[in-house]
Amino acid sequence: MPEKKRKTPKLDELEKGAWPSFVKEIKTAAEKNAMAEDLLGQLERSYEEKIGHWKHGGIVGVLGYGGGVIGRYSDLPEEFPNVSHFHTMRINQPAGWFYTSDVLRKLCDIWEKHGSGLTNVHGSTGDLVFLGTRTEELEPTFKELTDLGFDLGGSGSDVRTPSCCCGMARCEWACYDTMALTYFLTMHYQDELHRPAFPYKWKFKMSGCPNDCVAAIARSDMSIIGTWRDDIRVDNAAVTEYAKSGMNIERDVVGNCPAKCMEWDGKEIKIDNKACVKCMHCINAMPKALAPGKDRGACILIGAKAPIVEGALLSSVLIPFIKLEPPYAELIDLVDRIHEVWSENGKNRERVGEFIQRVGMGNFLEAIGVEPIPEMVAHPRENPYVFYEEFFEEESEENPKP
Amino acid sequence: MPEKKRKTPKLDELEKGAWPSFVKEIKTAAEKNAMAEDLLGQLERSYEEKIGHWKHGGIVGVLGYGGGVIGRYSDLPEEFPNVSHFHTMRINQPAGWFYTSDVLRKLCDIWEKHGSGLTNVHGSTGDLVFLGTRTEELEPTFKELTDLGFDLGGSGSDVRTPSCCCGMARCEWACYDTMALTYFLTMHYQDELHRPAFPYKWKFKMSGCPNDCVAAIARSDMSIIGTWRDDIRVDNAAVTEYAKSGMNIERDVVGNCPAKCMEWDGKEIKIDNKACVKCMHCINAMPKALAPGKDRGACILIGAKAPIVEGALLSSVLIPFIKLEPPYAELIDLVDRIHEVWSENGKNRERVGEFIQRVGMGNFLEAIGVEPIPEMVAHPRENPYVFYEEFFEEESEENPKP
Amino acid sequence: MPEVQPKQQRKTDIGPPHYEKFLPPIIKENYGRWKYHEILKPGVMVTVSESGARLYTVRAASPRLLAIDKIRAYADLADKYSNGYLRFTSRNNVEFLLSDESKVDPLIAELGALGHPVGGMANSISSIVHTQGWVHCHSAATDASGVVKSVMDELVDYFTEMKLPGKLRIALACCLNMCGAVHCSDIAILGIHRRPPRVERDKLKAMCEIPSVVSACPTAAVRPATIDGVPSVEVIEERCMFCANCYTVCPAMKLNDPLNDGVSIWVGGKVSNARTEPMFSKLAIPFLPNNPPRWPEVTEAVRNLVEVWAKNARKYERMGEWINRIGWPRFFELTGIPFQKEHIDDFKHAGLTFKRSVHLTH
Amino acid sequence: MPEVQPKQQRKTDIGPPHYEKFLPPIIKENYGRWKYHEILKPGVMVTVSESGARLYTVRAASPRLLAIDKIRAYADLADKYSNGYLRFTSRNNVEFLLSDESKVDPLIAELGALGHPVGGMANSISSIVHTQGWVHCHSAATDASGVVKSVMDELVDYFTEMKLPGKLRIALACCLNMCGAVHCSDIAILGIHRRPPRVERDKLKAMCEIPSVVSACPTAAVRPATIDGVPSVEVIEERCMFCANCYTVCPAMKLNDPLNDGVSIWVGGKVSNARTEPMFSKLAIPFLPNNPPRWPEVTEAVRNLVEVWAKNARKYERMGEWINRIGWPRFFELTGIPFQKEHIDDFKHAGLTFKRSVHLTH
Ligand code: SRM
Ligand code: SRM
Ligand code: SRM
Ligand code: SRM
Ligand code: SF4
Ligand code: SF4
Ligand code: SF4
Ligand code: SF4
Ligand code: SF4
Ligand code: SF4
Ligand code: SF4
Ligand code: SF4
Repeated sequence: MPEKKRKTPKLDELEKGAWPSFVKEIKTAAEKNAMAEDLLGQLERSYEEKIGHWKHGGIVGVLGYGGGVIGRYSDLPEEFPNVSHFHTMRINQPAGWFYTSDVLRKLCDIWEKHGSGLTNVHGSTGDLVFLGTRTEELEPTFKELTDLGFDLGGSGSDVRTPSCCCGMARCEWACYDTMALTYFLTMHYQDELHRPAFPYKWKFKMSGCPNDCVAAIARSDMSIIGTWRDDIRVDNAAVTEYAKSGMNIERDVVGNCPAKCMEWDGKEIKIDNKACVKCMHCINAMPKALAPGKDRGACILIGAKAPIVEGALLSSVLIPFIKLEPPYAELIDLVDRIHEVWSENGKNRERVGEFIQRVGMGNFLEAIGVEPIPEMVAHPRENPYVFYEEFFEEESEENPKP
Repeated sequence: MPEKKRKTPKLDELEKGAWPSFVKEIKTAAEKNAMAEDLLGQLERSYEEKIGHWKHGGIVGVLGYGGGVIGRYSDLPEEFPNVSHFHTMRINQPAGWFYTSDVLRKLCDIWEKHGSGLTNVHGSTGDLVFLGTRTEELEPTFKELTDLGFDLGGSGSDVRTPSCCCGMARCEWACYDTMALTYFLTMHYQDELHRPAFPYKWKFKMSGCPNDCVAAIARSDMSIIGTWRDDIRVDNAAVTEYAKSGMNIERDVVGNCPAKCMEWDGKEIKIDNKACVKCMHCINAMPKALAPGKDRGACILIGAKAPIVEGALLSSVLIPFIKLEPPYAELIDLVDRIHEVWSENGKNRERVGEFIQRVGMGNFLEAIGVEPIPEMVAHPRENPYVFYEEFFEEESEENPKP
Repeated sequence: MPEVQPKQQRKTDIGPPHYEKFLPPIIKENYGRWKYHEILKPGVMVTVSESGARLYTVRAASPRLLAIDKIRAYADLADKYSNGYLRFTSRNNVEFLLSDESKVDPLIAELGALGHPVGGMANSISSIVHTQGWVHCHSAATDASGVVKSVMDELVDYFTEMKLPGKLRIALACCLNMCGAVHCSDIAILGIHRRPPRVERDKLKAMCEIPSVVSACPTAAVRPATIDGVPSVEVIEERCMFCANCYTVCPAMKLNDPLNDGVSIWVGGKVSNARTEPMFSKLAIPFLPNNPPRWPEVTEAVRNLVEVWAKNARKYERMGEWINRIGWPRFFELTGIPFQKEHIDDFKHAGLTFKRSVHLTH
Repeated sequence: MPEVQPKQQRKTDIGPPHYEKFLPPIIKENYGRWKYHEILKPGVMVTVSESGARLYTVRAASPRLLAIDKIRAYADLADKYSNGYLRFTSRNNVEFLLSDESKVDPLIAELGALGHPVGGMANSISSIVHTQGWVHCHSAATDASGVVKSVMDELVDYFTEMKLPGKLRIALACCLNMCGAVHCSDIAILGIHRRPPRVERDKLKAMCEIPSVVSACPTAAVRPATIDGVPSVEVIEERCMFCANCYTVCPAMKLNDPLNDGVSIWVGGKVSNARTEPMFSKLAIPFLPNNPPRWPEVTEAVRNLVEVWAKNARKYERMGEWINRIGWPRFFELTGIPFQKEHIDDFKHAGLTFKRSVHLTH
């Protein structure tokens, strides 16, 4: 515990204001923890100099695992010796980020003992992040975590910690059980999660409906988004209630339907469900009156990633509709085929979305044994540069067309 | 004149049917012309063998010109000696493709004497195409053409023959005088048209309004498309006439307005002209009732081309609105700056649209001295890969920001 | 730059004649003063001036490839009906410019007798913009005029009547150079090669520069190779996407091939800004065989596309607008065209063409 | 593959605990049987089951970077108000899961006292998804937590009230790696470098493989060079677009630079499929300086964007939907942001982002 208080005039400014202050959090921790105290000092220095003071992380981790820990070292170790090591541990969160007070306290106790006492709840991928500790603390922390029933999440070229929206636990729109699937995938891919063996990272994200509350389509290599096939369920009495309470149904609901497939005559909503593109808008607007159909499942999309280095990608449709129930055999089979093809042919640091673009979606589909269908494209190709290998084979002189 | 008639069973099939037959045309010519007769023979052969029988053209032309003639030689010269040479001459059409019977007859007489008697009226670029003659006929044909007041059009890496819609000559929607501008540009760039000195071809196309009846936006390096800045002129009495005669104005006119800026109450059309994107639809639908405003001019777009080899391009906005009246000084000045920058920096066989993509629109604008404005883009960049040269200069250590 | 200076008395760089010479008086008088137009019947339009003057246009089909005798026949008709004035359109139809309404019908009759149906205006199919094909080009993967004739024989009623939801523009290009600028057409017919270039070594040696052949290839399928001790090139066939750019710069890289050349069909492009922005055409049918003289597979495919569109599109809806409304899955369903690997883009912007949302019908 | 086999008794690969352990009884009982929800007031929602059961959710702001003491305080509140059950959201807010409506207001009061405002639901601004910044990452071109705190202090009323046209999602990433996945946000704050890497030669020699550094660069700005007889690399500075990919593979290619690092602002992205398809964010402001501790230029820029949107957008219209309706020229006009060269794309798909029609307002 540090003797005299460090001066942090810049950071002190960030204790002011109505939004909860991370500086207060660090200061609270710093009262009892030297790592947190040195973090405060180094951060103040960054604020003065407008530059970070961390070095590239080396490879650190727990025995037998290739991921789950991000190594981090200060580039001012003399001045801030307590953050000379400042590794983070990624702890695989429970699906849906549900906790009890009890388990949270136990997690805190572990981190009080072995780390900085600082956390991220949660990291962008979904892990519970323990922020900052020394290499020698990793193994003891891991031991206590596993004793409590927790394990590390992903990092490096592995399956990253899957995450999902709260789905059926708290949402009426969940078209499949996101938390069950997340738990299942996490357990099924434990080896792939802990031992990086892919060309690059692989992220799964599960959203229960097209609102996509975990932003799966933007940031997961496989995005599993709930949807339905049958008709939207309409309670016209409830629709009328919304109208009475002042909602402009014509302008704000019907007028915003992307499929232009709704009609409202002041009494009844009529939906041409064949044309409906399942966007959720009308349901979002009137949750008491409308609901997704009963024939529910999910759309599987592939390939999202951040921009480095060929530009960002959104996931695109691979399987327009699939029923998702245990034992999820069809899904696992699909994922395994993709992993195999990508692992064998992907270049180092090539995400699956980039891989698909390099080899061509058509070839990729062929390799994983999925039929091309028009649902996979916004529109067919505009350029005439087609690789017609097969045609050429078929019609060689030896075997000319009649 | 050939002695005995050649057998052309395949081509004969194409004399049947209600659409005018090009085979009949060739046969008519073949009655008096040996080149046409051999063309028929070679073409029948192509129909039998499913392959063309022309060789790559060599460089042929008239004295002092680098373009205007496409050299062509048969690869079966023994069998079809009269098409052993079969060059085409591109004759610069009068703007708008207007002719008198008199001048057409004189053109025919020239071609009867010096060529195959076959033509294309017109070629895709817009030239009157004389189809097929021998090298030694080029110069005499050219002499007779110039005596008649005609000249050759473009080919190779030059300004190609400009072309335009009939504009003010026959269309109420022309927002500038397309034919006058086409004539002006053709005359102004005679040297550039006849003596290829650019990295690649350069096409001008002029349409009088956003209907773009010469497909300028799809196939010219500079596309000049008429438009207006003030309010659409509305004759509500005439609108009511259209309504009475059965037009569904709400659904078919208002409902199709891309800017959603029209209202129709059964008596009056109201247009929010600030929001109107000048698409022409409402005017097209009711030509007797609506008309473009009176403050007319054109939008200048740049860079369209066919797909070889980086994919097709549509022209994009360079100058959203310009008044186009003689002496067109502002336009010529702009074109000259573009030609200069492209000629100096373009690669061989690089169209200006490809050039812009290679060097970046921002750099291109800087080089030609045009300010970037948001009208030039469908949307700003989505990727974070910005070349911040200037910023970097500005803030070097020697001259830090305060 | 000209290598030899033209002789003193030789006329050059005179440009085309001024268009005013060829404008009928009614146009000169009302130039820029037209008020509105009306399509009176198929192929006949009146344009009315602020002055009250009325100009009648009669538009007739043309095969574009014309013998001088036919041009003379047009000239005769012009003399008889339109004071010697006529013009051609941006789609190569011929237009007679009449001041006298009573001459319209007799002209139509004579044009009919000559084999040139009148039509192509308003909501109809106009002539097919097309290119040279086997008639004149060394690059052609199919014929142009023959395919056009076959297709238009099938569609001629749509030319002479105005019964379609909107305009339908068809274009044909006989190779990927796309001289017909088919890339923005409601329906495009595009000649394609499907066999990598076979290198003619002697020709190559004689006529081509190896570095420029190599650099012409966008996929780096062509590379320098020494064959039997002579510098030449070789083609990595799996990399070739048949663009023929190597052939354009070097005649020894021939792609033309009777067994593999054929035609692809594209849909949904447009040029006008009416309602929607201009759009590129998209691949509908990757390959149909060259089957001269009448290309039955092609005419049938085009007829089917026209009919399905005509039946399902709303008023004013061009092919591409209609497809955007119903979605591509439904387009393939309605037309019965099988969706294949080839439809999925794998070129530069491929990722942007994938379906990046769950906006789907099920 | 693990290099050393874990000891027999060491537990590995056990995965996370099963979520069921942490679900309150009301959720277990009504799992998958929820019927509808209603937002009762800012940050408070009731979810009603087919069984009639009512689950009250209270959502409070979190800075995400939490000391264990704060987590313990949350635990205490959960014990007091929600039987020990709580969760965190995909935007890092904390949610207490109550069965008893009467406990809602006392909980809100205690959270307020603790400095954690309740809100972020429905048409409000929720917490800013963000990353590590100078707190933990070696790549950061700006801090994360400090910018977020400064911006949210400015916008907190939009969190605690529901007065916006629609949801507004802000995200921050401290470098182009975009761990915050900011590329699809209504407003994105993105740390950027603007100075090419300066090669630290000794480090390079010690820590990096030259070929992998060279191949990491997407613009070929890095090339092998022998300097003072030692193999190294050099950077062609004009080619660098500051992606830091070279730095990711080699610590000797440092881009961090106090004078040139800063922040760019992006707008109009979205993730949900509601109404419109998901969209990428687009560049609004190419550069704002790093001005700690409060980044006034950034907070001001974000505030302006929020206010202009709030004032002009229609109901349900997200930032990008609003801009698509009014057009980018009007967006720049209304926000007063100057349009510059940097806004125009010059990367791979640049041509597709140009305005390829004359659909313009004048
Ligand atoms: C901790 C975390 C940010 C946070 O504060 O929440 C994080 C931190 C880092 N990310 Fe990330 N990423 C984190 C979520 C993401 C996400 C969001 C997501 O997963 O939903 C993305 C965008 C989605 C994606 O994967 O494309 C993301 C895209 C990247 C990238 C770019 C990858 C790409 O293919 O474009 C890199 C660069 C790399 O992999 O070399 C990267 C690299 C890094 C590294 C390891 C830095 C590096 O270059 O080695 C960062 C370590 C920081 C540190 O010192 O703590 N991080 N990273 C997130 C993980 C926490 C967790 O496990 O829950
Ligand atoms: C005659 C004509 C087709 C026709 O039947 O109408 C034609 C014919 C040829 N074009 Fe074309 N192009 C013709 C209009 C076009 C157009 C349309 C236009 O100009 O509006 C285009 C698309 C627009 C464009 O320019 O992008 C066009 C795009 C090409 C290209 C691809 C250029 C590109 O940058 O993508 C080539 C290839 C080349 O330049 O090497 C090409 C090359 C050729 C060559 C010279 C073949 C070659 O590779 O050397 C053809 C000679 C055929 C012959 O033997 O007669 N032709 N060419 C058209 C000119 C007639 C005229 O002068 O009126
Ligand atoms: C004569 C011609 C211009 C010329 O100088 O040669 C012309 C003339 C007229 N066009 Fe056009 N257009 C002509 C080619 C075009 C083209 C170019 C093309 O087809 O390659 C286009 C763009 C087509 C595209 O988008 O792909 C074109 C798109 C239009 C449109 C927009 C149609 C739409 O809904 O997209 C109109 C408006 C309308 O028809 O309501 C239009 C309207 C007109 C009007 C009504 C204008 C007027 O007031 O005189 C003219 C007669 C209409 C008709 O034919 O139905 N014209 N028009 C061209 C006749 C070609 C032909 O023989 O068929
Ligand atoms: C709790 C949470 C899921 C979770 O498991 O953690 C959640 C929960 C709900 N979301 Fe969400 N969404 C959550 C993140 C998201 C995200 C992801 C994100 O922000 O990164 C999105 C995509 C945002 C985007 O498009 O960029 C998201 C897009 C929606 C939408 C679509 C909004 C739109 O108009 O685009 C709805 C529908 C609505 O609000 O009407 C929605 C609706 C809902 C409902 C009403 C669903 C329900 O019936 O329970 C939930 C409460 C609504 C609310 O907060 O207003 N949720 N929601 C997430 C809360 C984050 C937070 O703390 O603020
Ligand atoms: S994604 Fe759908 S199912 Fe999941 S929480 Fe959001 S609205 Fe509910
Ligand atoms: S879900 Fe979307 S597309 Fe379907 S009816 Fe509702 S608003 Fe329309
Ligand atoms: S482009 Fe416009 S002005 Fe020209 S002919 Fe067509 S409709 Fe008339
Ligand atoms: S011109 Fe087009 S955008 Fe303008 S009001 Fe008419 S239909 Fe609408
Ligand atoms: S499209 Fe190709 S084959 Fe046809 S004329 Fe043009 S270059 Fe020749
Ligand atoms: S045809 Fe095109 S892709 Fe094939 S080898 Fe030639 S240049 Fe290369
Ligand atoms: S965005 Fe960049 S700087 Fe920020 S945590 Fe991720 S890798 Fe580090
Ligand atoms: S920052 Fe990116 S562009 Fe610049 S040198 Fe490094 S890898 Fe190349």
